[in-house]
Amino acid sequence: MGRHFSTKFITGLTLAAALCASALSAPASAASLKMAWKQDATGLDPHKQTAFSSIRLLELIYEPLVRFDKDLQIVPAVASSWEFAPDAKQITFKLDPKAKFQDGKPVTSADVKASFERLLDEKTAAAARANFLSIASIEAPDPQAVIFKLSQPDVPLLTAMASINAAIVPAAEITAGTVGTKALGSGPFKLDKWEPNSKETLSANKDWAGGKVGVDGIDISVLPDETAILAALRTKQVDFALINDPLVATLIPNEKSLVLNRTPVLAYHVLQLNPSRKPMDNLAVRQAISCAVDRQDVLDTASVGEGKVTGPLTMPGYTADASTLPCYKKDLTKAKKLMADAGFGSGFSATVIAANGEPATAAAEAQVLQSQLAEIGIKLDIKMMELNVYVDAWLKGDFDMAVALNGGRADPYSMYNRYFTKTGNLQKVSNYIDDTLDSLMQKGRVETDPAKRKTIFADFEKHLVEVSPWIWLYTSYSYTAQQKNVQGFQPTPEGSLFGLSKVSLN
Amino acid sequence: MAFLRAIFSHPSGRIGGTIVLVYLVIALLGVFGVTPHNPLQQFRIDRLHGPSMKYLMGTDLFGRDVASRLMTAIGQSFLVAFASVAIASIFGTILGLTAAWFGRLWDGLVMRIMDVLLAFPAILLALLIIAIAGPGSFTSIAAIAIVYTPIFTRVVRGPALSIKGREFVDAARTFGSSRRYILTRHLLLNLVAPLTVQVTLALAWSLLTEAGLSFLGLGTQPPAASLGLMLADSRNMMETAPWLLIFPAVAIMISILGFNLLGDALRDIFDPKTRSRPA
Amino acid sequence: MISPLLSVSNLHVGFGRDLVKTEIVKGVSFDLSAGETLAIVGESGSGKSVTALSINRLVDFGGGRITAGSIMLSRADGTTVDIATAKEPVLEKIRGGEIGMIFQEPMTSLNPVLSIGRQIAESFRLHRGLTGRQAEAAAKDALDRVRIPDAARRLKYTPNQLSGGMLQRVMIASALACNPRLLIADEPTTALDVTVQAQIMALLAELKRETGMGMIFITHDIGLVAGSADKVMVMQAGEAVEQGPLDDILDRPQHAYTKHLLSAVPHFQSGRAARADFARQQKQMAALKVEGLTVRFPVSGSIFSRSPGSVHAVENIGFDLMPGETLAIVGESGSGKSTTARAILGLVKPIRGDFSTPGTNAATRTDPGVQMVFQNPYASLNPRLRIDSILAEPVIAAGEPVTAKTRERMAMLLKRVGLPEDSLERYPHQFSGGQRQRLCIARALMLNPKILVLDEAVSALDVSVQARVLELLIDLQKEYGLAYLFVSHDMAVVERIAHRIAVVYAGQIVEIGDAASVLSNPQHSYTKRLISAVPTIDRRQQHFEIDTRQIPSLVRPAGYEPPQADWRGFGGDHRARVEA
Amino acid sequence: MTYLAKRLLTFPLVMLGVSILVFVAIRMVPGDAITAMLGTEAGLLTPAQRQALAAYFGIDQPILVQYGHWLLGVFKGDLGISVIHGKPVLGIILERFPLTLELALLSMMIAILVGLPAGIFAATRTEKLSDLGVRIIAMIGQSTPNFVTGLLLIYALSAGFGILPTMGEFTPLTVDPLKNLGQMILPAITLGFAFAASVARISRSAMLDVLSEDYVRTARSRGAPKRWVIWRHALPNALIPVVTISGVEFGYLLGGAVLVEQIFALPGLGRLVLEAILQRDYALVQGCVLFIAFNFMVVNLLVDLAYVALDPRIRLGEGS
Repeated sequence: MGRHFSTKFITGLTLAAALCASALSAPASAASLKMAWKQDATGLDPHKQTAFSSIRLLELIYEPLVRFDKDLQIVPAVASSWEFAPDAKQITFKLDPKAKFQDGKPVTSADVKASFERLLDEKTAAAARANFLSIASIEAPDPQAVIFKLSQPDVPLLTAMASINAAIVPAAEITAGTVGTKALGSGPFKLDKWEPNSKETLSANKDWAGGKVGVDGIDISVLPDETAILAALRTKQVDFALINDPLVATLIPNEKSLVLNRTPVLAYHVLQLNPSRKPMDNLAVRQAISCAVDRQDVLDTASVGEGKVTGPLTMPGYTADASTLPCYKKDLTKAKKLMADAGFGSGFSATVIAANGEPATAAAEAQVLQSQLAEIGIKLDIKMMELNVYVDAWLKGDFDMAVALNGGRADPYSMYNRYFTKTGNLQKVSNYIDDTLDSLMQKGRVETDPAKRKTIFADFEKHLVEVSPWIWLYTSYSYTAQQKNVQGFQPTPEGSLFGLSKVSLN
Repeated sequence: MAFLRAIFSHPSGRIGGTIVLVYLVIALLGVFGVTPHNPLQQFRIDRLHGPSMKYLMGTDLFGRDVASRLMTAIGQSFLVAFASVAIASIFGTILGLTAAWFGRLWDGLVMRIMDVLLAFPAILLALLIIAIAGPGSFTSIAAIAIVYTPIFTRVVRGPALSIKGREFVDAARTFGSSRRYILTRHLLLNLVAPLTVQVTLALAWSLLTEAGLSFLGLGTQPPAASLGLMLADSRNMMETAPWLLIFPAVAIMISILGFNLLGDALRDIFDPKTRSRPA
Repeated sequence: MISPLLSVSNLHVGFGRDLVKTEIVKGVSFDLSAGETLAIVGESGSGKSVTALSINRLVDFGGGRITAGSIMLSRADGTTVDIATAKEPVLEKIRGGEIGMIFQEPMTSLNPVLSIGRQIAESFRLHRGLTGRQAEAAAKDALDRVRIPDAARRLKYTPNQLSGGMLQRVMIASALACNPRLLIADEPTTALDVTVQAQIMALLAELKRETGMGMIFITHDIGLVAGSADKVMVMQAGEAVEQGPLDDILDRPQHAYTKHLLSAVPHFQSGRAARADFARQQKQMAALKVEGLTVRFPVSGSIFSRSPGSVHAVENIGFDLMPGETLAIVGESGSGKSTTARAILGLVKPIRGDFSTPGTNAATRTDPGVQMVFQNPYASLNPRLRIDSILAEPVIAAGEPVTAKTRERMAMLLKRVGLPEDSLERYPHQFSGGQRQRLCIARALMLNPKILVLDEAVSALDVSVQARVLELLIDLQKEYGLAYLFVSHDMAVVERIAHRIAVVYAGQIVEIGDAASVLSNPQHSYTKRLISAVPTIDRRQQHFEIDTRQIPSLVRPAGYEPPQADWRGFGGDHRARVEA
Repeated sequence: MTYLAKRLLTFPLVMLGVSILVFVAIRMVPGDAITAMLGTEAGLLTPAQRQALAAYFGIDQPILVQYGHWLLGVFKGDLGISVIHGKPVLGIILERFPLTLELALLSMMIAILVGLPAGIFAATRTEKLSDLGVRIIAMIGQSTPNFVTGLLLIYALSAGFGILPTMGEFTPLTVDPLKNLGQMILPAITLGFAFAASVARISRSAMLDVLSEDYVRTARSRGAPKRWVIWRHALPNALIPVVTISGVEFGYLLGGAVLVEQIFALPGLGRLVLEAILQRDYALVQGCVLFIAFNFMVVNLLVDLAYVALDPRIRLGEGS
């Protein structure tokens, strides 16, 4: 028996190897944009993926109801128009009649309804569920109209809907349970092939409602480090690339044939403490850490100064002068005193986790923080992990401290409600909440007057920095590099690559 | 003494021996922290400083002194290499010796297990072990030790088998010498030469494997310095700060070269073919 | 005759960097005419092989240089060339074409990965320009010429498929392929059994007669050349101490060294030199009695077939050995003589048979009263142990403490076997082969044994060293009343030391008896053949019969039992097996 | 028992050992089997889903039964499903394998074409300057980790000559041979350098050993010129250890040159294993490791076959 199987197996193997070698993939068409990035997507379910690398890919394939433009203004996507009821407890969307999924079927209100019901279903474990808890019911009076009935006024809801985590997926795929395995969206590009950690092949969606896509497709190569990406750009193997490492990005302008796009982003580099673990449960300890950290030094060292020290609020219109925030000036005396008061005069040991290459500066940040915190007797052990392993630990809140790059939103509420509200779905990650934070968040959510909202969130920010569950460090830039012949790319503060839909090759 | 003289009168032994001695001194200094600067201290104003009188080999991204880090890295790499080779040689010797002596089932079992271990490329087996046990210096030591145990087993078993058939072992049996006496005084004592050669060469491989593992981020963890890690960190700065690449690269090369040269010399010294012998 | 075939004068050969310091050949001169055989006789280190290798300048490839002198060879075309200064292309023509050479070890002298046909054909390709079929046909003829049966088929064999004797014939075939005018034979039979040696010698003699070539025969055994040489040159330490016609050298040696070689060194004298210093007494207790000793080794089968049986290495051997007596077990390689010795020492497990010694220890199955000395003095001492540790080992093994008395005994024995007193602090590699064998004897005597088993104990030694070790053994035997079981293939040595002889053939004793009687009056056909093959000084210009018989295979099917043997007596205790 | 029969017999035995080792190793991963199979996705499972999955994967059964099932699957070419890729493991491996195979072949070509002649050349002029040169270069080649060679090569070429390594999307040989070779040449040289160094060293020493053999002297005594001796007598014998070293080295390369593939951004088998290990895609790790070990053993078997062809002593079963 064994012999029979093994012969068959071996024959199969040789045959397959031969086929493989002879019939490799067909050449990419000339007008495809060749692109490279380092960190590949970790999954295809738009409702679940939180990693930047996944979102960057899914933004090209799926569309939410609305999206942000480069100034963070909300513009139409699947929905062509929308309207809040005067009491802000109902919102009505008109869908774009031209909007079609990539299998040719139109995007209907039923798809929208099904998508949001999937999002709200606890079993889905959707990343952005907390942002949509005010949705009481969803109605689809006709194929082009959707009405969301809200349990209470919710102004940030619309910004939350602009996230790819609220993408519209076909109802049929939800029923079939194939959302995570088959990427079928209504976006400008269709995913033809995905070989994780190796490459993606995208082709232009001819029927895209947003207009004509400038290239025939995008061939994305995953290159294992950014030096390789730089080399690929220099030798013109690649037209367009995503750069994460500021060290590499600063080398791009030296090349005559390359263009660097540098956009400030909402995402923030942060040292997350885990206040559910000792001794980070001690406020004085957290504050001591906050005071001991020299944020500018972290920025200068890890990111060669590419960025800006920030507080929790990174979006235009809400940002405060960072220097006014408590402990934003390194104060070792105060930090040491706080440590002593908390009973940790001789320090303690803790482990900090960081992901390999996500962000590119993670390892460096961890090492700078390690050396800074050593000055007040905190001994940090650095544990570097592969991104998906890291995300797993991060989602479970299984860490003492974590170096992270968290995404920002145009609205403070949708940015932080998942972490710092009592019902936030990432409460497990932040492990910190108090009544002040929760009530300020609720107030901000229902407040419609922009000036008042600004005050509310200024208080929120101040309190958050005061209680220091996390140590906000800085915001950096998103970088893309391209050959001179790539035209029309529009970066956004979210770091989205959606602008690739308008790119053309000369 | 005569042994050392033999090494230093052999051309490649002289070079290899000198290199190894110099590295051993550096490694010891590195392990005990006798370095120009604190290898972990970040001199923030002097980040990415080129080689100078103050920082002989420049500083890295964090403003840490590369020379000092290199010294501790060599210490760290040598620690891993020596520990793993010590383990591998002890286990390999015991297994190879007993396999050769007892033969039959035990020999078959041991050698088949070694065949299984040898069916994996060294770095792959090491990676697999690290995947199971998680990265770190101790795992590196264990992984490298496991990878090289089969080699020692084979290196010991072959000569042990041939010594077992030599007439002085027959003679010992005719006297009724105990098994322990024969195994230690006759077999093991005569295996010292091939073992010494093998240990030297294994140290070279082990340094190489350790560097590879830490280059992949699976060996020594930051901020501790290790040669592979320093190289990995230098990648993004190859153009702006080439000294970060060149010094560790040359340091690895020369250390391995030293052990290889020494191993070659030892092989020549121990080789009966090159030794004059009345016949 | 106008000029000799070869004329060597004042040849000096040095090795390595300092050619003068390491001079191996120091001014050797000789002449050789066509059809003549010159024997160069000497012990190891005498420079005889280097002289031979200089004649076709192969010495260059071993790191040697001819520093002075000339080697004039008259070539087939009538010209004369000085090989000492000839250029490599000329030498390539001469080697194989005009000077053929055969070497000591036929097993290693043929390329293991090439068929013998190709290796013989090589000469034809190189010197006659033959290719393909022609070369192959020529190779077959060459094999026929050295009387290898079934030559066509054997051309495709690789060396490992042939026995040593056959390989030496192949070597001869290849050396003589292009009818060289001179053949250099460097100890061509040393690695072979005595009966095979006789065949090779016969073959060489016959071929020489056929072709009329000149021959230079290098050997350490002056007895061997008595049968074939015309002239003899004796070498010692790089110099030719004496040369002349065969009979002059053998009968009227002038130089002391030649005399020593002729008298002190064992030469076979057909039983005339046998010992007569021991006579068996009635009712004496045997020191060792062996009955029905049988050793078989299973032959491992392949996965596809069952084991084809076993090798009957020793079959039903029995003898007794009296205190003070030497019993020699003689036989050729593979006869089972060493296995017998090893079985008695417990190194191999007999499947059957009794042997009793006065003091066998049931617990360790070893008897401190029986000790062994092995063949290879370089392998039987652990190179990493000091002599005092080596000598202490039997004492430790016997469970006795190593005391000052033990050391006293070590010193005494070392002195007794003729080694310097400081030997105890030295290591084996600091001793010569003969000294090491003395060490082995001393070690064997540490426990004051009754019996010494000497397994080819002097075979690896140079002839003059051999003689001295034999003398020592005889002295020790007389002094301690030791019984010797002396295993050897060398009849000349056996004649010097044995009181009784047992001839072993294919695992069985075929003849046993008083040494003088067996050697002078052999009865069994094998014994006769063996003894007639032994070269001796007495038989000059002997004609050997060409005989291609092979030793029968000892592999027998499982369960096979040989038939009982019948014996016939020939006076005294001389008996031989009755042949079918 | 002949040598080859022995080797053929141990092959399945060792493969079985390898499969047990791999199977057991994966089960030694901290965490339960579901985590081992699903990796990080397991964190999001509900208990009911876990139970269902356990039944699905059969890990609610005794370990021997599990092993049996798995082994049966392996024989059918079913190495499981990769969690990261969402595809059958064997398919993913076979996608990556051509590159690794090509790289291994190219490096071996460089090694044989450079190393062997260099070794023979050095052996025929011992103690001369050219011999010393070959030995020094070979020694350096053998002492430089290939990732160091790669990094230095990239640095030296770009800093010294402004030549940049061609990285980017990998082009298979069948699509554009020139472009493919452009991408493969540097990694192949990097790997080939160390490989050639060991081939040169081993062929030199094997050649020296063989040249001092008695049968070489015999050939010379027949008047064979130097070239004849080297090519017809010495080389066939000296090739035996060279074939061993090349086979072993080639076998290792078939397992993917993890570090070099990483440095030169090549999506080969080595990087696949590394990623699978880092991302804890255990089905993929298991499949890759098994595949690589299988390849390695097959190459070893081929080396044995080559032995048999080269050396009649082995062919005729003298070794036992």
